[in-house]
Amino acid sequence: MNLTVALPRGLQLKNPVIAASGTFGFGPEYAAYVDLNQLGGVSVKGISPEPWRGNPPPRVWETPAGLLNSIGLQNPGVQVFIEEDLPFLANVDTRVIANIIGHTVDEYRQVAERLTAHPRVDAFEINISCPNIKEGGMTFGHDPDQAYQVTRAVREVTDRPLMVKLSPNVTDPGLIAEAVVDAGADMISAINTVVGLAIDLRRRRPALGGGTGGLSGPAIKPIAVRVVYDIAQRVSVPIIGMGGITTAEDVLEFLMAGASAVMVGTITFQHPQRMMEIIQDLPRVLQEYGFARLEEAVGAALPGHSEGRDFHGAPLGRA
Amino acid sequence: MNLTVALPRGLQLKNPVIAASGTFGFGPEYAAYVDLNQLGGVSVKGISPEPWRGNPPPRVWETPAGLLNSIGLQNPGVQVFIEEDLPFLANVDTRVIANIIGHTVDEYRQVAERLTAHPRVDAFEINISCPNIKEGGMTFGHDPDQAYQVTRAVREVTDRPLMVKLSPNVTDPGLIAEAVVDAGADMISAINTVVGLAIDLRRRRPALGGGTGGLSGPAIKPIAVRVVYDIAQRVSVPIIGMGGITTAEDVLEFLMAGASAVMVGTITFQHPQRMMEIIQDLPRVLQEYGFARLEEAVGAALPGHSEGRDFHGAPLGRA
Amino acid sequence: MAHAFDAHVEEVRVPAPDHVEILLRHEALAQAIPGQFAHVLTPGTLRRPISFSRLMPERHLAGILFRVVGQGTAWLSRVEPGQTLNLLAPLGRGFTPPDPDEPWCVVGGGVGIPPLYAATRQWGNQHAPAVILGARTRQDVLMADEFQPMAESLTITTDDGSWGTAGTVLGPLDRWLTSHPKGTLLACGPTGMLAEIWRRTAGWSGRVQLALEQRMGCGIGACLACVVTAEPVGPEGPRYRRVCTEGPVFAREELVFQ
Amino acid sequence: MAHAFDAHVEEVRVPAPDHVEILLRHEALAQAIPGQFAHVLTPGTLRRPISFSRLMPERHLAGILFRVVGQGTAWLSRVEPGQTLNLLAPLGRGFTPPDPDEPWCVVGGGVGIPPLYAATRQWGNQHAPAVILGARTRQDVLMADEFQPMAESLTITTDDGSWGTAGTVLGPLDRWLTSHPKGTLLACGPTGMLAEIWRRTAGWSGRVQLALEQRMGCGIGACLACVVTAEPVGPEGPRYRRVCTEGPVFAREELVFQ
Ligand SMILES: Cc1cc2nc3c(=O)[nH]c(=O)nc-3n(C[C@H](O)[C@H](O)[C@H](O)COP(=O)(O)OP(=O)(O)OC[C@H]3O[C@@H](n4cnc5c(N)ncnc54)[C@H](O)[C@@H]3O)c2cc1C
Ligand SMILES: Cc1cc2nc3c(=O)[nH]c(=O)nc-3n(C[C@H](O)[C@H](O)[C@H](O)COP(=O)(O)OP(=O)(O)OC[C@H]3O[C@@H](n4cnc5c(N)ncnc54)[C@H](O)[C@@H]3O)c2cc1C
Ligand SMILES: Cc1cc2nc3c(=O)[nH]c(=O)nc-3n(C[C@H](O)[C@H](O)[C@H](O)COP(=O)(O)O)c2cc1C
Ligand SMILES: Cc1cc2nc3c(=O)[nH]c(=O)nc-3n(C[C@H](O)[C@H](O)[C@H](O)COP(=O)(O)O)c2cc1C
Ligand code: FES
Ligand code: FES
Repeated sequence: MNLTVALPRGLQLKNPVIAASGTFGFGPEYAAYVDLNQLGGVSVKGISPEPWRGNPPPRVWETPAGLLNSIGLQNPGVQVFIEEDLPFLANVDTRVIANIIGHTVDEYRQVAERLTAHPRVDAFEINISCPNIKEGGMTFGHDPDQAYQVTRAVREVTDRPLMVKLSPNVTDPGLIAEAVVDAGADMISAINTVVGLAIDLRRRRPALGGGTGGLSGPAIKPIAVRVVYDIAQRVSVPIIGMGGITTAEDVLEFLMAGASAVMVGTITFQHPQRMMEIIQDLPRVLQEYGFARLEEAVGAALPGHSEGRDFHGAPLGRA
Repeated sequence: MNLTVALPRGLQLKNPVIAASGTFGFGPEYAAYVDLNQLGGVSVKGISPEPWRGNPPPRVWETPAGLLNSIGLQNPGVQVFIEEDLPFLANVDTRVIANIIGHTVDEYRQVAERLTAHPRVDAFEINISCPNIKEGGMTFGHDPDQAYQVTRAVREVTDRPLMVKLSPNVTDPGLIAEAVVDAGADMISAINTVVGLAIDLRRRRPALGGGTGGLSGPAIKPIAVRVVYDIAQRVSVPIIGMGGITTAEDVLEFLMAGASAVMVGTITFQHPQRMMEIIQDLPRVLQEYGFARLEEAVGAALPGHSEGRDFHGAPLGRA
Repeated sequence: MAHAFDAHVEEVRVPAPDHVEILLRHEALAQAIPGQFAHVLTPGTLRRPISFSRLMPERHLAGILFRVVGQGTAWLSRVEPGQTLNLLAPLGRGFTPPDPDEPWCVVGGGVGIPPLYAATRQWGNQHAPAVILGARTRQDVLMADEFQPMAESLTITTDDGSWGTAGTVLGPLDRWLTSHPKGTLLACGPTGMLAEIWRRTAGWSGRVQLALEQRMGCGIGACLACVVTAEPVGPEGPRYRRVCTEGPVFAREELVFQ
Repeated sequence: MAHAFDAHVEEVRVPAPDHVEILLRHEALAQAIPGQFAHVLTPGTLRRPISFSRLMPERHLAGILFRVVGQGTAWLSRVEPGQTLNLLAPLGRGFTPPDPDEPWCVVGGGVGIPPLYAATRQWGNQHAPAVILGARTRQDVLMADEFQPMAESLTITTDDGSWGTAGTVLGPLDRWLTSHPKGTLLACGPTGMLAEIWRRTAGWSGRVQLALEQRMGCGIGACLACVVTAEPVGPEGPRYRRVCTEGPVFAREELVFQ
């Protein structure tokens, strides 16, 4: 089965499975375990204009079917990325998505401007879950106006394919989706982590050095599917879905909810080879659920699409 | 160890473990499995002025470490509750919390007014996760003004202890907490379920008859603890914490985050007797983590409280 | 006080591919009635409801027979004799015994067959029922050998004709209804099959009992998860009734299929 | 390409109450160096990092020895010979071998002892180290018998004085440092102990290697979870370095404890 995915501005993926930002380093780290050439794409760790130090450890904490992290977007800055990481990626045949971060609108713009000069960057993903230091730490992604401004600023300096990654921690993610599409985003990726907190009972303190953390993993899958399903009905750009994917069936769930491709994060820590297994399983799973082509599955569970049929071809009704 | 909890307006609990609304019926259903007299309290299924029919089935769906439900607040209405359920509760020695719901401010007021006449109702819990039909279905709990109005309306007709149950599905739950405390709430309960969606791959449709559902169970515990920890720093009224509690250690986590008592929901479906086991375990667990009294644990992980000490009495520092 | 109790796994059988029957022992199981179910603890967040496939109250034994369809039943299929399973049981409203002076018929589809076997064992000794069993293919026809000696007649249908008549149970059932104007009909199987039986028995003057399935939470009537559409039909539509406590067995008159 | 691989469980021992040593076999383990670790698959969402307690490269064997502290190690303690464990291994930077012409000392606390035993087996044969082992109580002193024949001297301390000197490893260590102005010190144990050793060795002219712990995500350098504070110290404070790939073993000079 042909698994290629055609996205806006000529962004073509071999298959719909992309390594999620922050869980896959800059590419080389997992190269010993994963054949990067087999992946649909790699979204690298968030990149800022200057190095970011990140949060004090501990930075991860296990929760039921989930993981809390507070890495704090530690990264060596765009210059080091260009000098040390892009050259490695030059020899890899997959789509490279630069995930960009900043504390001000201008910082986002700077990173995008620097990286647009490099043809190896195939697309941009704006992470708007950063605190806006000018606005007293309020997160860009929590306010449609700020989300619009960041997207607009990046759009002005690049004609590369551009996606904006939504935070689920708002009353109405669809509102943010509409704002960033208005500002020129070609795609939406969703979701980033859900804000959570765990307490270290012995230390009587938040378990993570940064206090609150971002919840990822299977625990958040229903939240992620809900956000994708919701924004798919609010905007008409392609969606890259993610949150708790561990199997090809999970990928299909996101596709049916309206995603054109997916990103896979936390499960890689346990099973470095799982993304490759998912890619291998996907044709079988699509067929098992009655899809002859990948695109048929996209949005199949949205209102207006016909219901599934059972093994006997009869429509599956409700009791 | 004395486990009693003293809450505002003379609401005294035997212990901090209350059955969560919607997971424990109106009391008699679990009476064959649980000695209701041992519980700190029972929050009954949400009660509206007239019967509510609820959502089409299926109404529950399992997710990783979680449960999605879309019961749709089916209930027989306040009249039937008074006639058929309150008499049973009259013979039970635990605190009865009436969880009230409505589609308009006036409907909330009506239920509170009717039930205030009944001394067996020890306290009210306002569920503001209902759609406001006058405002086109927007949920009361998503807007500080509407949350204020509902709380105010109920406060005007009752001097019984009053808690408002917060939805986690907003950008800033602390804002809603402040509004309802301004409106006269004596306590906050948190959290209600997190909006999620699952897709039935075979039917190619949302798995639940109601489409989206509410996520509960261990999966949401980090989200719930975060909300409790956050609002504990924003308002000074007692908090009843809940979301994914399955053990006495989980109860302690909520207490340390700032809760004075807790509610236990989803785990009861698997283990009807778990609430009683938790109550039994709690003194041992409090002691194990160095608390001589229950109240010492309340808020112990909040900023300003001293850090825990290790087994040797030395403060536990960070690496 | 009732309990969630640990029942001993006495025996594990594989009556058909992908199907497992587990024989359980606990004194509380001696109270069970055909048509009732056990809410079985498995990993995950919910228990799994499974009907009794056979009851041997003197020995405190009860069987559950299930098809392996997902994680819960896959886990159950790996249980071994000597282990225990945690149950809430017996739950729900079982079948009402057939009138001994009238003919009766049991119609089962797929994993709807086992509870009817329990009913046939219980009430069929002196008074053999007509038995109609349907399944997708030959391999999925459950318990036919065990029904044989207790059945007044045994009719098998398979969707693909690999055993018995090709087609569904509805054809043989129509014939039985026509030739038996009175009597008792017990049916259990896929919801689509039960809805069709509900429609076809509209004018029949016997008593019809249908055993339904629905996704469950608590299993004991508290959460209102497991509802099906029932009489009376009001302006908003039918009312909802709980399979776990008001069913799984409903009289035809109580239900509404749309 | 490296793999997450299934290693065979050869042997499971209980060297002390609540402690388990598992001997694993896989050819990839022949490459391991003392101080390196395996990232072990357990139920849950993260693997568990555990250092090698002994290495037998000719036989493709490696041991891991852990204290049962939570769900992951509890699950591991129930593993049986004949099963497999899925590992990412060997990971991280191990110890640098001690200079054969200089004295060396290993200082271990609690579950920091096993990796030092692996080092002593590897390099202590011709060149016995001074061994200082500390634990809370007598029961928690690990591997003392096994160190005995390979140690130039063996000093044991327990917090409660139930075996050896009452107190911590720091007293005996101070004496060894004073009497050995040059040499190599390998230390592993609780972070508080390592921080104290880091401070006390400030003026010492030998080489100090400290094996650190930190909560880990990936274990292979990608997620930046497992950081500790290291040189250089900038205006914002020390920089963060990864235990999983830049450690677990760090030279004293690389680290900053605050
Ligand atoms: C009263 C009653 C009696 C039943 N008796 C039998 C029986 O005798 N033999 C048998 O094979 N099956 C029976 N079922 C169906 C059985 O409960 C499901 O097949 C089983 O729960 C599937 O679990 P799973 O984890 O393998 O599947 P999954 O699909 O992974 O389960 C996911 C969730 O959906 C629920 N679920 C899935 N299918 C059904 C279903 N058909 N009905 C209700 N809930 C479902 C599960 O309980 C679980 O909560 C009965 C159902 C009910 C309600
Ligand atoms: C490089 C390295 C080597 C180690 N070597 C050993 C060893 O040889 N023997 C031994 O007994 N222990 C060792 N540990 C500690 C060991 O990893 C933890 O005790 C173990 O992960 C606890 O898992 P759990 O599920 O039982 O505990 P839980 O507390 O339930 O674990 C919850 C989470 O916290 C993590 N965690 C808990 N304690 C630690 C810790 N001390 N360090 C890092 N992560 C932790 C777990 O990995 C898991 O992700 C080592 C740790 C590191 C980083
Ligand atoms: C350790 C860790 C670090 C992450 N760092 C980033 C990041 O730098 N930028 C970003 O956009 N998302 C980051 N994420 C979020 C993931 O890309 C993804 O949105 C989220 O984890 C949900 O997917 P998953 O459940 O498959 O992990 C991070 C997630 C984890 C677990
Ligand atoms: C099946 C079900 C029904 C619920 N019904 C209600 C309700 O009627 N009113 C309400 O305030 N909360 C309701 N809740 C939410 C619970 O009271 C609780 O806030 C939530 O489930 C989180 O706790 P838990 O994880 O322990 O279940 C319901 C939850 C479940 C699972
Ligand atoms: S399953 Fe809870 S009411 Fe039936
Ligand atoms: S654990 Fe991921 S970088 Fe070390």
